[in-house]
Amino acid sequence: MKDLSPRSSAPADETAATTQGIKIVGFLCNWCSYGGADTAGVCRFKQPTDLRVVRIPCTGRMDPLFIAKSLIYGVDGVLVSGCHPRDCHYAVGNFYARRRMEALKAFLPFMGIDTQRFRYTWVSASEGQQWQKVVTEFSEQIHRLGPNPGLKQRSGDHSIPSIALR
Amino acid sequence: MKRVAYYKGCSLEGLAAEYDRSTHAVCEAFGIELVEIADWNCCGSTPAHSYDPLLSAALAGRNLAIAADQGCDMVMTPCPGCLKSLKGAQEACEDPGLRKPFVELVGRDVDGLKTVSLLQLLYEEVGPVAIKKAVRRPLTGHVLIPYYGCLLTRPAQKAKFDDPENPVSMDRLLEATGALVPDFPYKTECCGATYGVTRNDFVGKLSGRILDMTARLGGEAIVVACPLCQQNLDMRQDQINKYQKSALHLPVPYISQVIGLALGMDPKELGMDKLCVSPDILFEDRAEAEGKAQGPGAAA
Amino acid sequence: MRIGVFVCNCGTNIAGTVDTAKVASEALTFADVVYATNYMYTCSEPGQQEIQRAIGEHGLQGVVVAACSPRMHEPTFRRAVEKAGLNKYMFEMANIREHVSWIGNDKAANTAKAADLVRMAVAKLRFNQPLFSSKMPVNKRLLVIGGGVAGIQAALDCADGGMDVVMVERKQYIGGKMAQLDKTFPTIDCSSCILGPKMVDVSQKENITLYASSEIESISGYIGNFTVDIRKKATYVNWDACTGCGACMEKCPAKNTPDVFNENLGSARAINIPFPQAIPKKAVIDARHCRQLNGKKCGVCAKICPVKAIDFEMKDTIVTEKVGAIIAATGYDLFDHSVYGEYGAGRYPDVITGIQYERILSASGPYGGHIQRPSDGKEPKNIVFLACVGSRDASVGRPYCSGVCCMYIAKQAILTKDHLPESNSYVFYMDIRAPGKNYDEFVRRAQEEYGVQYIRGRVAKIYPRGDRMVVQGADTLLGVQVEVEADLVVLATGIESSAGAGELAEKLRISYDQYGFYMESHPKLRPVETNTAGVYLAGACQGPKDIPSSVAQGSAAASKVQSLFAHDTIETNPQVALVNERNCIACGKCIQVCPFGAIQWKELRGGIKKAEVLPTVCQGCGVCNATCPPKAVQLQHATDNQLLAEVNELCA
Amino acid sequence: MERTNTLSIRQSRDTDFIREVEEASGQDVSKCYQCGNCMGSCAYTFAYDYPVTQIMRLVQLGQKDIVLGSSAIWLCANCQACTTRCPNDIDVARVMEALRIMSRKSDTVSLPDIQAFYDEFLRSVKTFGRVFETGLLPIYNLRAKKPFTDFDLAPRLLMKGKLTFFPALVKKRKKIAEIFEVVKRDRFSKDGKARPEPLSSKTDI
Repeated sequence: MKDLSPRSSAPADETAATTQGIKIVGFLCNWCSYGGADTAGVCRFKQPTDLRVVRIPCTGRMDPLFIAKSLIYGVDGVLVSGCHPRDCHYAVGNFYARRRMEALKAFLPFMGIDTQRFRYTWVSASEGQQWQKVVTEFSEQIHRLGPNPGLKQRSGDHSIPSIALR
Repeated sequence: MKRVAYYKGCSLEGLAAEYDRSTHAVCEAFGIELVEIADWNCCGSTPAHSYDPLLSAALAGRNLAIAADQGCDMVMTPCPGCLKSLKGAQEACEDPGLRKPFVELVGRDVDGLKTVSLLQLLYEEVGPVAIKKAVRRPLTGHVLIPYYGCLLTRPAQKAKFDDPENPVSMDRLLEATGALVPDFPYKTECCGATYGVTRNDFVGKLSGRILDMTARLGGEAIVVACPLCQQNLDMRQDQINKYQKSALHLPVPYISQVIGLALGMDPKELGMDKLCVSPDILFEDRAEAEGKAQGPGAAA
Repeated sequence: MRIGVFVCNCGTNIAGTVDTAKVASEALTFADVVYATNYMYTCSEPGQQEIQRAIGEHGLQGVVVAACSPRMHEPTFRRAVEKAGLNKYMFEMANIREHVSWIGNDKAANTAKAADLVRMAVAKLRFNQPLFSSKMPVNKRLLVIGGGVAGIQAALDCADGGMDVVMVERKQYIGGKMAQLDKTFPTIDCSSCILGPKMVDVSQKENITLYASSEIESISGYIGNFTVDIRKKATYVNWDACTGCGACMEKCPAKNTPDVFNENLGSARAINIPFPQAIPKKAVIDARHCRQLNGKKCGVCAKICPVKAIDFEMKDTIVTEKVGAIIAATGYDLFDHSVYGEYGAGRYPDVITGIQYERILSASGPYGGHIQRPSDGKEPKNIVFLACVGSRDASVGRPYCSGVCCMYIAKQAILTKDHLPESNSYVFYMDIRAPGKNYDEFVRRAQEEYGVQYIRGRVAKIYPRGDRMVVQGADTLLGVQVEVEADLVVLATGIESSAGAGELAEKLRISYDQYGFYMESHPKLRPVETNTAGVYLAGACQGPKDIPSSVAQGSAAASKVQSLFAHDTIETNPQVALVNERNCIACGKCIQVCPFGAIQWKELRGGIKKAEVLPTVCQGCGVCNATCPPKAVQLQHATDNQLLAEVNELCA
Repeated sequence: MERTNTLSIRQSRDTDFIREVEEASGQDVSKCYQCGNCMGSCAYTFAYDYPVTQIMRLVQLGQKDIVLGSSAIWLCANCQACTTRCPNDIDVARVMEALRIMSRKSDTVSLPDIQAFYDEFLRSVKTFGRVFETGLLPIYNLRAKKPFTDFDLAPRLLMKGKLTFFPALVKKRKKIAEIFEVVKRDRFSKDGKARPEPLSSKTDI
């Protein structure tokens, strides 16, 4: 099995880290928020370029570990977005997601992670303008916080076991 | 006893003295203590907010600051124009750009106070049920027209009281006195405001149609809650008659006067004699007359 | 794995703000990428051939296309790689148009972002596995929810094609709003003359099962195999026996029952058949107004009924139907104008709605087709119509155009002149929206031939003066205030989503917009499909629509169903959860959380229990995957490794 | 401002003006779709040179000179009918108020008599702390050179004892005067920056 922990060869040059290199990962459900982001694009609603989207079938698919891992390994912000409550393509997936992400939020400080680096929200496929607003606000928030040092630079430990991977 | 700061406003000191008197009388009757704001000043009215938002806010705000310092959490003013200025001061206090200079000028923030009109106070703190119970001289058989004026319930987001298009609070209070209250379509139409001085013909036109509609609906009197409306409709009624070649004779009492009358107070105590158009017609006791008229009929 | 990357220019759509050549050359540095290029229009036929050529030439085992949204062209490219011999799941898309080129103008930043997205796609692809569909039988029965003209059209089209159709209608009659209309624009056809035969067809087709006075209780299953519970509401009349003779209506003493069909103009009886042509022509007792059902002594209808159909003890019943596809055709409601205080908030009897006026105009309406005022029965001389009441008005939460009011006002004004040649009609409008075939001509006719006065301006206020209504507004073209003393005012109330649309959407698992209108799968290219396979839309439930459009969409939805039902089986989606039995600790959590009951226990030899996913039931949401403590359940094509591989590219 | 048949929209368009109006009023004027509801609601449309709907349109087009020179903005009584009924939730009365203040600043007040009345009113407030109605009217009417206006009201008001002959004085008049001075001195605009131009003496109190 391939090791997917962060590349140990990556330069850990703190001074090189500028807000230019900010990277935000967005986990978007296929049915609502991914569509909402598409709608925003079709309508040419301008947004900051820091966000990288991972398409997931449903926010119910979100394992809180995805968020924790992303932040521990130095992604600067994580945005999760799904269908509005009661409008889930799978009926209840976003209810599970909401509970899990609330729980995760409470634990992030214990992992040494600023909770402001994580946000979850509900945006439907028709809400292009809302998506633009969410992305813009969250990107600005992460820029204010600056680059995320992650766990690697605090402990120097690069060999955190990748729990979900086998 | 409910303690409420009382912002009288300039009109109630001059041309609308009877509004002041009757307000005191009615509030006292219902156990509301009016605490006059010490050394109050003019709110600045339309001239101030046509000059500068901060001037308007600071002039009105000073009064709110004093009221707050006097330990009141509610400020009542009978004048809707003053109320608009007071609410404007509170808005300025919440405005990020104006808050700092505002607080510097008046010495404190004032956004925590509740600001209400006399009508709102009577409707919400006393209410039609209590008024009905307290009525000693019911106005049964009298047809009264409720006229709210333009500012009392508008704009809705700021006034936060009653309906902006079809307010009913005064209707309910008047009904509680026993009077007949027709559906008046000009409840919130403008009376001509301050144009009595600068554009007299505007008042002739705008107040004229309000009086006409009142007469058309069989109203004996048009009841108001604003000193400016009252001046235009009452003091200038002769001018209006001249302007539109009519011969209207419609008394224009304040809501506080009408309620006071129904409570059995002395008309003089309520300043009824100060009204330009004589309100004598309201003193007729029709409850008895109606009772008599019905009596023999019922017996026969 | 040998991976090829194709970066699409999309003309200038992408290449305008992304350096696609640079993205391609950077892609060559990613692990396993052996071929990368940029291409003008990758989705075009030569573009697809280019991919197929490269697969053969370079022995590619996986393909990444960086182009538009996968919601747009993923199926296109999957077919293309499949044709070249690859499994179609050995393909990934990076969305560098909607998510990159169209939302930012900084070419350097866009290019870097596009390269990142390609790298993420490549990283995911390296964990992709070939997946294979299985086949499932299709139940060739259709459920149509809503019996308005759109639903009727869809049901008849499918029934004509030989399919079994189940129609569920909430009201006691079918025909929807169209049944209440007098005439229809732009040809002034009599509404019941053109709709009536279709309604009769529905009742007479042997392969249509109609449940009127019924609602959807619950829906389970998936495309090809839905199970639907239908609540048949208590009508207190045994419809198998009722002949629709109407004797009960004549004798019912509850005379103050609101006449809902006539929009509360006049009154009906507590037991009622709303109109003579009603389908089904069966009586229903309104439980709120029936004397007997409210504890009073009555039972007149039961005594008079010649076939003894009255049953005061009747209760709601649930029936279950199995279908393979569903068409939602639930229609619309009309805006409640009581929020307009300036128009009287509903307290003036002579200020009525457009649909009330339809009933007044109708020969079977409350006034027998004679135009008169509700207040005093007088014939009006001056009639004012107001457009956009509850349309294009953000202050009442209805910023959209209802699309039909301009036309129905013109029609009503024309009909008014026909009924009352001496009358004058005035229309207050903001813009005239008449884009249909022969629509604008129709509005012109109203003005030119029928002398209808059009005044451009929104009405400010309506109030009584004597026994007339004063309509006060502006003529913005003149820049003056105007008023009209009217005998009757008609408010063209706008279209809003049907009451309960949201609840039904949840049962159907389809989306709706902020106004409650159902979301189509694509606003242009998939206008009758929803994002839930097997559920289609027809009529105004999807957005304001007139009759021709509703009928067209009804037929369109029917054709979608017929192409689905043309197959005996459908391919299942292989992107489903799969249990790795070695890792399963049999905690049962996945079974608890699955919204579809798609996971069950499986007993191995020796009585060892393991979870097992039923691939035909699983919808692929992945809730189980996120729940499973040892991560034994993995959602195929979105496994933990695949998703983390994507994230991992950003952590570097 | 003279009405001309051709308005050179591009040349006379002042985009700074649009922005200033939006900032001062807090309203987005581009939301106006010219339905005419404000014009239909306005009790003063009969007297305006440009009905309020057209004032909104002129603001959208950046026609500063026409707007600030119009009589409409000074005849608006702030009765809130337009604001209450605007389908796009624009506070139209607030836009009119912002325009009044701007016309004062740019010295283009079209109806000096109305401004004079307001100024007289404010002078009374500045001097006494309150408005002295009996004093204000005659002084204004004198200045407006129409000394006999409302003369007919006097005897009756006298009889009713409604005319007071001495102003009621606020004790801390200095504080009131200070408010006027401070507002005049450092006028804070919404962003807290000092205003660019001081008011000319002609348009000030």
